Amino acid sequence: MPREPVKLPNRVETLSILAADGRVDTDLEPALDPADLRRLYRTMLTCRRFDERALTLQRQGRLGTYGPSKGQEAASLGVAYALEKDDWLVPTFRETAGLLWRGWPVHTWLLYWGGFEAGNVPPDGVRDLPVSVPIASQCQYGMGLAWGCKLRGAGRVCATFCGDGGTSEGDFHEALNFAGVFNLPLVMVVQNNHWAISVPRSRQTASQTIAQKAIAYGMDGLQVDGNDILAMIVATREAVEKARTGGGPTLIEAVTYRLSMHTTADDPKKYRKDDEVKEWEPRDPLLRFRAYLQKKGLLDEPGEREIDAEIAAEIEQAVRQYEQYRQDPAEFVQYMYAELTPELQAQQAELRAYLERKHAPAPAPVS
Amino acid sequence: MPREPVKLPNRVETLSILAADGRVDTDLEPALDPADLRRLYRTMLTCRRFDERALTLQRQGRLGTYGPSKGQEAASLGVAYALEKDDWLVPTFRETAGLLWRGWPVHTWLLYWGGFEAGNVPPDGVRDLPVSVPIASQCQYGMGLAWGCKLRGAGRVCATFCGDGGTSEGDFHEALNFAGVFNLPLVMVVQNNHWAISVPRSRQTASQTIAQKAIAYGMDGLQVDGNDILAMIVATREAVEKARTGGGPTLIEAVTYRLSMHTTADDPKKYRKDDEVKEWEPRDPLLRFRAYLQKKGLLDEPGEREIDAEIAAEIEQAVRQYEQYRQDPAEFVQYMYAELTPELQAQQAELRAYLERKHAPAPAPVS
Amino acid sequence: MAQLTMVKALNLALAEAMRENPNVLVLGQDVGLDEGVFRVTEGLLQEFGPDRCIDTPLAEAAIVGGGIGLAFTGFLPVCELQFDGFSFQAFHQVENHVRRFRNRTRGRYTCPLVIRMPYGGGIRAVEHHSEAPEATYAHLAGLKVVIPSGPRNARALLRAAILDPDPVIFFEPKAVYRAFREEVPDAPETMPIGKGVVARPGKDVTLIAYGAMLRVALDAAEELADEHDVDAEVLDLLSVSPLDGELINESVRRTGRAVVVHEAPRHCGVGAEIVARIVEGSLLYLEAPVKRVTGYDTIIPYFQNELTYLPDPARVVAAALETVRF
Amino acid sequence: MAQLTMVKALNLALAEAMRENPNVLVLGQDVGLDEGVFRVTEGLLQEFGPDRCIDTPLAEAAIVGGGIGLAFTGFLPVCELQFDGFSFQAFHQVENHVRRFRNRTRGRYTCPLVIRMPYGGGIRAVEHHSEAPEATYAHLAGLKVVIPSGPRNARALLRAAILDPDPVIFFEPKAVYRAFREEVPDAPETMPIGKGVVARPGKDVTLIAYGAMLRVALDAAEELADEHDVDAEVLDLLSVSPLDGELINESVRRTGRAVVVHEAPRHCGVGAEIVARIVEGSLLYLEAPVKRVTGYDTIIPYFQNELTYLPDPARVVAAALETVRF
Ligand SMILES: Cc1ncc(C[n+]2csc(CCOP(=O)(O)OP(=O)(O)O)c2C)c(N)n1
Ligand SMILES: Cc1ncc(C[n+]2csc(CCOP(=O)(O)OP(=O)(O)O)c2C)c(N)n1
Ligand SMILES: [Mg+2]
Ligand SMILES: [Mg+2]
Repeated sequence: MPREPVKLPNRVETLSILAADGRVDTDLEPALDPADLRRLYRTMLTCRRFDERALTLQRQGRLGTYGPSKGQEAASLGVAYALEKDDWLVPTFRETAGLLWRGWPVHTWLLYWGGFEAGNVPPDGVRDLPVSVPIASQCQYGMGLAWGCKLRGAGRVCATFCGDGGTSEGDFHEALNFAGVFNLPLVMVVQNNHWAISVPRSRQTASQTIAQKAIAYGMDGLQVDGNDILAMIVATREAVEKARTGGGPTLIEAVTYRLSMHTTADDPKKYRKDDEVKEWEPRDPLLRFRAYLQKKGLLDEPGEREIDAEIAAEIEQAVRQYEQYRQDPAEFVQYMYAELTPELQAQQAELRAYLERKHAPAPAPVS
Repeated sequence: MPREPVKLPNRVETLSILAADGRVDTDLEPALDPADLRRLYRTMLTCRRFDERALTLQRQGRLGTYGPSKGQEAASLGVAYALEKDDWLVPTFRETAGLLWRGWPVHTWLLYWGGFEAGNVPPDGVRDLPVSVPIASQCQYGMGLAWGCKLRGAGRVCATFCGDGGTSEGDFHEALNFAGVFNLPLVMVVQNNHWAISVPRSRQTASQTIAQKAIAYGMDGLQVDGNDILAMIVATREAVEKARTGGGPTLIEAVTYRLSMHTTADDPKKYRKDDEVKEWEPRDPLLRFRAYLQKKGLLDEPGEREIDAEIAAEIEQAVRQYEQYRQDPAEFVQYMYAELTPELQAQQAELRAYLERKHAPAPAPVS
Repeated sequence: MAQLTMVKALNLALAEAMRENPNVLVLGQDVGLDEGVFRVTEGLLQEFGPDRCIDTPLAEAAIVGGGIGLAFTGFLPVCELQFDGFSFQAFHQVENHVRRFRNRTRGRYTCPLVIRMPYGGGIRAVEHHSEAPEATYAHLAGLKVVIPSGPRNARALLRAAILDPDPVIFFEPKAVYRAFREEVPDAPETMPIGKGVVARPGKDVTLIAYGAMLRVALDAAEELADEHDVDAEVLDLLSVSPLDGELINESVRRTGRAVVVHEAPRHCGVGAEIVARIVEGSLLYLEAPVKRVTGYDTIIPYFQNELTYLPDPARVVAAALETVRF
Repeated sequence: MAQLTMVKALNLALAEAMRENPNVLVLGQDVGLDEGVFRVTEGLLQEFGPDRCIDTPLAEAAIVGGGIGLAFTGFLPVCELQFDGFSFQAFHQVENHVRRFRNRTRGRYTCPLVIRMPYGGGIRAVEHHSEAPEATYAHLAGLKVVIPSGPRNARALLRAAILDPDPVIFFEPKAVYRAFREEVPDAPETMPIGKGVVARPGKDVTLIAYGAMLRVALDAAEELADEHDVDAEVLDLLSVSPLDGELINESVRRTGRAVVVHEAPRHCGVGAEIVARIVEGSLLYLEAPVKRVTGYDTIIPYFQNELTYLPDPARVVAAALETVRF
């Protein structure tokens, strides 16, 4: 006993199936329904097209600050695919692809980035939380959702996302620690896109991988190629299956890259080299997935044209709908409580009077 | 690459030198100056006697709530011994033994538990922080001190303490993560005394050891027998040496046991079995250290009697001094700012007027 | 009917709610086997088991943040924070999420949490165990902030808080926990959150208080009557958000004078809001400036000195006399 | 003399302080290569190197808590929190330690930190980027809370904050960051923390504002003069803790009327404290109730609607006219 290494019962492993060069590890390749594969591709592409469109809208002043998810689509999409409808998903703002899969319409995303609270409301029957802005804060209610799932005993699980930057926050730690102690059905997915605004992954934590942080909580960690949708699906399925059957939480590190700016308010040229971006471009999850489908004979040129046209129409329609959206300007008082307090009723009246005055003639001067 | 274990470059080891049954691992045994060994023993015993006295004073209503450190004396004492005077020490309220070694008088401890802010002021030249009550919050300024040491470049280090319960707080995580990223000369010592009030270590975290949490921060972890002062000294020296020479932080888990109640407000019978306490009693660090000194011929009966008498006198003197302590009741306004704000000056005047009124005749009734 | 301390009354309210609704959960540090450091959760683990009376690891933000997720799965979590002074470890979860989810999602996701915590000074505790942060929470829109003053209203208000569809910060005055017993009816009661009560009717000056300061105000009123022939009305606010402005103004219009009493520091405390409401509602009725008898704008001193800091009847009497003699 | 925006003026103050005193450090998220998300730390990394302009991992409590330790080793840390809405992640460190260390240790350990953060609404940002939490910090004894209104006072006050031996929360109104330029003298200036100024003298009503609301009050004053023949005095408080009660009362005694303007929610906001101070100091001079023109007691709406929420000159004019016509 005097001086011995501690034996660590938890596993920390890496996983990759579909390499950037198109090679597939056929031992690990999941057998997916071709229709699903096509739908997954369509969703990934919708996300990419939406991203491009949102950037344009932002530059035209038709949208607020926008945070792209370019290059990170596979990570959330793979997770979303591996969940069942009644499982929970807790996103950050880089999980657009996964949420599109879950049924969130493009229109809602436009509302969100367009500055309307309505952008936070999932469609009926969709069990996802809206975007969380305070980094890693959502880990806590993600953990709480998993806790609720466990106490309900119906085999539901919760997948929760945060970024590599988010792992530095206390919330990340506390949530994972609770998940470990209560053996919660939580799949914690860290999108390690290598940057937290201008702070590189290497300056975010001295831990060599994010996945190994699992050891601090007595759980398994898996470092997955996050640009490889097959690996993301396999990893999540494994974690979900474990969670569903009482095996507890898993930490998944999805290694990916933020190909675009942090948000439209950001200029990445200030802090990162173009070379690094160039290095990652060929590893783009969309290119890789497309090549995979082509090789499998699931995608040909006419098929692609058709998908392109459908997506373009869908996005166009969403933009129209978004731009026609109107909101009662006094609405923001309405949802503070189930029943407005007397003081808020008075303030709402004040507000309505003010709004009417705004459209009425100016009061007479003091005599 | 498809599926491989992640290689973890950090070490997590256990260390023990002086076993509970008195056996010593002579390969690892440090060569300590006999005078130091005697002083260490005297300090450990002073702490134990102070603990006993404080409990009595509390029961007599002469002290406020008191938190004993019985059974945990070796952990902080070993750390304190391994530090140099100009290093920093950041304690919780279980580090009395270590702080006595650093030069804090018993009197100051009485003031602290007696409800006087003066109990937070270290003697001149002592570079320790006072007790931190909000669990794990001190990890952050401990980390900041290590940061300051590094930026000053004078080879100083900071040893910071928290409990096993404290490892669940976000502050613990954030501080260690910063320490890793900035490669700070921090020795983070977790006193794992197996309980956080009524919550056992096993319910505090699913991680099999506290030491392995180091892996989350890319640092080494060492699980030390915290009731073995020799092991604590060796472990800390190693960590301090590493920190001093630019090797960065270390996480030390001191495995120990809270032999007494959490505080005098606590009744441990509600939540833990006497058997468990009985199991730990023979592992008491004081018994073990005493036996070691006896075996080494450094402690005989007359010597013990002498030490006992000295300690009794020292504590008696401290109690007298404490009970004679008087504080200006308006003093609490004085230290809010370097220079009192106008509003606080007014409030201080209000307060002084009130205090005078209290000792003056009642105002006349309204006519 | 039983004579209960506030601790027992709160315990009763928890047990009742848990019996009635299986979705009510209690979670926090040491709430299980230890039955809470003040014994408010006594017997709950035994009666409801570890899935409904949950001992958590030591992390306030996770207790509250976890509670949010539990609420989304249909539970009604009652989170215990061990002391007011450690509620700040969870403050970001309260500010960022608890108070915002209903509004953020236009009612789709809500946080019907109750966040209970021992509140205020007067029990000779160590630092961070005697804070009075009600203004900090009252300023956060989306929360309700309740502070009972005695066993009976504590039990009724805790029940109301658990039934409330919105998040409630529930401050339990430590100094009242075991200070006295009160008749508490057998049948569950609720009181409306946001409504104060007249604790003592009077006509010369209105003393406005809540929590442990209610006793101080009542004692002052007695002294004012006995020794100064001043008939003070005493209001017990019970909630500081919503604040019962109507009650306050109705009283002050009658008396023309008011003294606000709270143990929190004065600057930007709830007392200031009360003064503002009086000015907005009753300026022309005021015969004297409204006085604030509060904690000082300092850290509450360590316990040897805390009684110097906390408002006492003497300070309230002096302030009331100033308004009467103005 | 140079014509500077507030961003440039703040940047100047930081660079000056860092040049003069090698103990001044800047730390925060993206303050280095990225030069701060608002570019307030432009050029600092280049001039002072990564040991004095420090990019940190993403953890607000560690930025503040680490800053405490740095201060104990003799540094003067200027901590940048990226947005007001994320300052709550560090709130416990501020409440538990930053504001308490001097008092706790009777002056032996002090926290001369400056905690800077972009403040307030009006820049069409996403949720949590438009908060106005000044009352939350002003209520914490031991802190000073400063809110400049323009480039010149921003630079002078940031310098004063860095020189101040006590912790200062420094709110930088985002809406003013690049809104206009002002002459800023070449030589470093300071302004006393805790003192407001008369931004526009007048005799009929006192408009009391700070931060971005100063412009709103000044515009309102102009409209009052031009269209209603009302001569409004406008006060720029610059600090909300300490609060310049003397300045406020001196003015209100002359005008007999006051309107407080702030963008934070009304309930328990700084406006309430200002009303209380006026009542305590000048009740007999008041010709009308003091009005509060503030944010509503809601979450500030997402940006499509934020201008409906934020006080504008029209609301201030209407309130001022009410006091004048009372
Ligand atoms: C608590 C908190 N602090 C700071 C910010 C500002 N901020 C927004 S995104 C971001 C970087 C996040 O990095 P990461 O977690 O890696 O996510 P990514 O943006 O890369 O997806 C920061 C600092 C925030 N939103 N929340
Ligand atoms: C932030 C915070 N939450 C809760 C408490 C109340 N409390 C005091 S000691 C304690 C248990 C601490 O356990 P541990 O860290 O293991 O230290 P130990 O008491 O065993 O030395 C708790 C919950 C506190 N002081 N601070
Ligand atoms: Mg990232
Ligand atoms: Mg412990």
